[in-house]
Amino acid sequence: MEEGKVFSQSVQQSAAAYAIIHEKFGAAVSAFDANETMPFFEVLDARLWRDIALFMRDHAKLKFNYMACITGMDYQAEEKLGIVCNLESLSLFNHKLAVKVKCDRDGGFIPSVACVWHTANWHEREAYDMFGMLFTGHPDFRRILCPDDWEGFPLRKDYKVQESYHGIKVPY
Amino acid sequence: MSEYFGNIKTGAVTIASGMGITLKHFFNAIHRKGDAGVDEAGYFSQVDGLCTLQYPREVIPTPKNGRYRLYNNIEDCIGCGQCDRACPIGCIAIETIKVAPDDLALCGKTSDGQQKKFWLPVFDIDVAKCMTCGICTTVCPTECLVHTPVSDFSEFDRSNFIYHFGNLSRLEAEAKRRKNTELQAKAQAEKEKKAAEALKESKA
Amino acid sequence: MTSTALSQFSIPFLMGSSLNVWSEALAGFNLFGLPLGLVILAAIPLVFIALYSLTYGVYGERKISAFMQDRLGPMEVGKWGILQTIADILKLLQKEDVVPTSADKFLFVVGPGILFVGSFLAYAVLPFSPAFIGASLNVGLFYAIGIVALEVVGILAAGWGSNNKWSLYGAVRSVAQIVSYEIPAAIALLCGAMMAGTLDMQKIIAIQSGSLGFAHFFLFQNPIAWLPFLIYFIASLAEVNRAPFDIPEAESELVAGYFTEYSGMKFAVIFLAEYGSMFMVSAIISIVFLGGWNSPLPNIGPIALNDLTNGPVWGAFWIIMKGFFFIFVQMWLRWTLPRLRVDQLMYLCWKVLTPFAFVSFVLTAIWEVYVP
Amino acid sequence: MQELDTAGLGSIRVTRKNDHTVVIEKDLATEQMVLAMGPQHPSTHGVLKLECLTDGEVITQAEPFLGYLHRCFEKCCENVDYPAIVPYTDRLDYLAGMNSEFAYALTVEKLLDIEIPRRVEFIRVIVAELNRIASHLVAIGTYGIDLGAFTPFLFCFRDREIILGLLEWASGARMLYNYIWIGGLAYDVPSDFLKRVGEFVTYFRPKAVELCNLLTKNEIFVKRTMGIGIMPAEVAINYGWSGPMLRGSGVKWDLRRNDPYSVYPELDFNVPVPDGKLSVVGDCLSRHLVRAFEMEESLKIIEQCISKMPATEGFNPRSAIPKRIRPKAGEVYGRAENPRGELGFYILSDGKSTKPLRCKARSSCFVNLSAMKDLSKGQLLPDLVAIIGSIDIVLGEVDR
Repeated sequence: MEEGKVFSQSVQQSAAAYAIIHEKFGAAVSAFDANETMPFFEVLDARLWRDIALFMRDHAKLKFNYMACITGMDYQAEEKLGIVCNLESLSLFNHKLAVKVKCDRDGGFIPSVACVWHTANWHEREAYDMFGMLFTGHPDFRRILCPDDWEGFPLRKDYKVQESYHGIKVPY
Repeated sequence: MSEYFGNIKTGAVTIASGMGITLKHFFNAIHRKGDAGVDEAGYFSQVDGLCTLQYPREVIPTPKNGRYRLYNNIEDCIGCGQCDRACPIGCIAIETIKVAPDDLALCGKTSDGQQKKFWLPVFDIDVAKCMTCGICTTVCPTECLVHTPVSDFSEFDRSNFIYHFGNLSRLEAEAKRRKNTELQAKAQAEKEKKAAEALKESKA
Repeated sequence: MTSTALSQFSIPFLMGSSLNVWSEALAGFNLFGLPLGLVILAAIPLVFIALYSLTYGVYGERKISAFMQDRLGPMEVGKWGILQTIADILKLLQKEDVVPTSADKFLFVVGPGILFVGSFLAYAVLPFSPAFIGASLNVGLFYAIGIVALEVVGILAAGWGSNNKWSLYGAVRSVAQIVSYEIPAAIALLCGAMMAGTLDMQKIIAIQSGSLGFAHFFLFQNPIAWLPFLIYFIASLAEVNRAPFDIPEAESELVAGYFTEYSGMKFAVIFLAEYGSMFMVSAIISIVFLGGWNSPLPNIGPIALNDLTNGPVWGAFWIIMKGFFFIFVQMWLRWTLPRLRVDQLMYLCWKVLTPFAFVSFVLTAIWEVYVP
Repeated sequence: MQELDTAGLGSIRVTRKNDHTVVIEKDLATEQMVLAMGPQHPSTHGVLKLECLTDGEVITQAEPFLGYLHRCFEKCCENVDYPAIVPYTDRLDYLAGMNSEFAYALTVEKLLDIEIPRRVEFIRVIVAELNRIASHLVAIGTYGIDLGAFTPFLFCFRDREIILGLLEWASGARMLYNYIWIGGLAYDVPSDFLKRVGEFVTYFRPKAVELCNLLTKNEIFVKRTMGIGIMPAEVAINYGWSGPMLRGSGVKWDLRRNDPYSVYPELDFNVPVPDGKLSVVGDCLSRHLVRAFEMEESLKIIEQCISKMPATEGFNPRSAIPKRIRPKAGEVYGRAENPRGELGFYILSDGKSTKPLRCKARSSCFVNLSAMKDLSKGQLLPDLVAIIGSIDIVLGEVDR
């Protein structure tokens, strides 16, 4: 927390939580970005994401037991796909934190946290459905919103709509 | 054992109270609630009773600012295209022809005195796609595009959903376009002549 | 209707009020030696059955449910939507009669038939008035209880025949429900039969007639009689799949239960069989416990209300009015209560109704034997 | 002991005892029927397909299939600029249009950090709470129909019609309003709108009590819902449940109270949580009770807002709305308490364009429904209908 700018109370709580994580995982975790609207940090080594998640949920002073949502992201500039997870500790410490995990664009892997938070089950399926990043160790990994034999991943920036689906003209 | 009889007792009591309510409504069915709209003062002083409105004969009250059928008062429309750009769905199609300088008077002014600079041969709104969000009516500078509280505008044929507000027939539009192209050609010729003279002077 | 039936029972009741004079004159009316009057007299209840159960039962249910829910109900066809049911029947008539390809054709067609016949067979034994009874069996009540079970065969045939998972659920549920609710129903009616001492419907009603009107009805004769009355009413609801027990055709779970695949006239047949059996069950309860065609009005000194309002045509009026009252209560229950689950239904039958039915049976027996 | 051959239909064991009694043990393998409670079914509250493996009436597994109402909300948001997304957020949870707009407007206002006039805040709370009551009325009404009680549904929709009339009078549309804009409102409320809302509150209180007597207290309704679909508190949190579902499981968590936004901190209302007296904590009945009591709380909130409403002189609902909404580069996750739970928006903006780079809607029904697979194990078919009714899903928000 370089500048002396005074941050709101919630950001300070998130910073405290980040400190505990940083102290345990050190290099695998990027610097804490203390912006007002959504304080977050990035997991640099994606393979450790599941351990970090378990640590965040079970640590006595963290207790992030509520995952609000996982948002799939397409970072076209860096040629990467990624997810943004909003985590929160309900009715215990009341602090919030966001975590970003990135993987490369084609055939990228992110370890699934469906075993840590049940919410992640469907959110990860939706992220795969829309962006195409694979989640290893997901209990029931298939598309959730689009039909199973849909070509391409709709929310990618370079997505071209397929001409027809089972003979039905798709472009509107 | 007491739980067994307690079960039967609460069952009987609650069923009886439920039946009491429905019977009260049954005997209250001789009154019909009036068809006042919510915006009228006496709405809540109406008698409680059957509240069905028989739709085709009794009209369903809609407030004056209801956002339903779109209407464009084309005389006031200056053809700026703001509504077309603002519409999230893009269901408005406008074609404008620039008014030639000499028949500005013919084109006329809008109701608040603004001089209109475009003819509007085509102003189509595809009401089937429109989601009545009302954004076009808020961005319209002359407020000629408004929502009217007419909520029932169903059609038998899909093509009737495209409302044509353009006020030029095809022939007039052709005439105007030809005139514009001639004007442009003349202006073009003059510009070349002037450029050629300028060139000659610079050479001489 | 046999002329012996008329002579055997109507003579003592033909005396008295103008209505009786009118019906007696009609009875005596002969055309070229053909007893036309008797035919007309017999036609009245039959026309009533067709008119009621085919049209105005359905219209009544839609209007009553509308008034209970602050709605108008059908208003478009006819003055207050009176012709609505006729319009429905015409619509159903001209609908294509779809038989699903994978359905078992014979069962699919036979199901509604058995269902319709099963519910209308019991009308044969219902005494509509002292002068008119289809077949005056001396085991009328026993026949009525037995014939209701025929509906189960119809529902099972319809459910299994349409080869649809939802109908299978509906049919299997309805078998369990109707068969198990026969027992408390039969025992409750047995209490009534015990009070009357006979199973013949005409005699049961004749015993309940008297100048004090409603005081003679079995419901008021015996202090415990309200218990079998209540048990039979609840059990009869379950037998005709009505109100809290409409589990076989639970709209919200099984789409439409055993008649999911039916459309057109077959659907109309099933639908009207339900209304037919609704009236039949209400008629039985009013016969056994509320003195069928006897008028409830007592004779108060000089004003002989009871005698004034008794007689063959009055009798038909009274039994139909009592039937309509119970049909109103059935409809009233339907539009108030949610639906029971299948296991709760079984709990209610075996753990609540049947024990209470046995208790009431014993108490009625004690009452009949020891109290003169 | 002798094993009879049954050609793969299970085993029949015949044992002969010495006193010639014969014991036959049969456990025939009954096949499990796959029942598609398909997208077209009276009690799935929309186009949800539940593929149930049923063993007789008992359901061994019910797998939800989604996507029948997927309208690519997030792809549309990337091609339309900020104010034009507001009408799309109505169509997420079409039974609570105002609340969805409120959540979206809050999120973008966090990015813009502009100051909203107090009167706008109070009007927003009033219309949002009115919409909450309307949404709960639909939830309670359809829950009654799922269990077979038709009349409460009609009473609920008669009262909801009045609320729709009020919102139509304020915004111009009955269900999809486009009324709460980013930074203000589309129009000010008509002159005696507040008086009429006050009259509605006094009109609706006895009606809610009557509805409670007719449905909630009915013994058959209680028997059908008590002790069914029980979800303990920690598992509910782990599933990410929010709103009446989470409170039904005994967790006192309401975003209006725990993560306050707009003027909610100034209003006092309590958060109803079941205490196990009327119902088992975490079952279908307690979720229903939370919704019924929440309507009463919303009425209290509306009354307080009417009394605290600043005057209207010189008030322009669009005063705080910037000309071109072009938020600074950054990302935000804002959320609000919708009738069905937490509706959150994650918005990423690159600071240059007027269109969001990414706009994700975290829908409450999508998350509440994800617990369906485990909640329905071993339940009866009618109970499955009761559980779906208590989760109160709107497929517009599930599929987005």
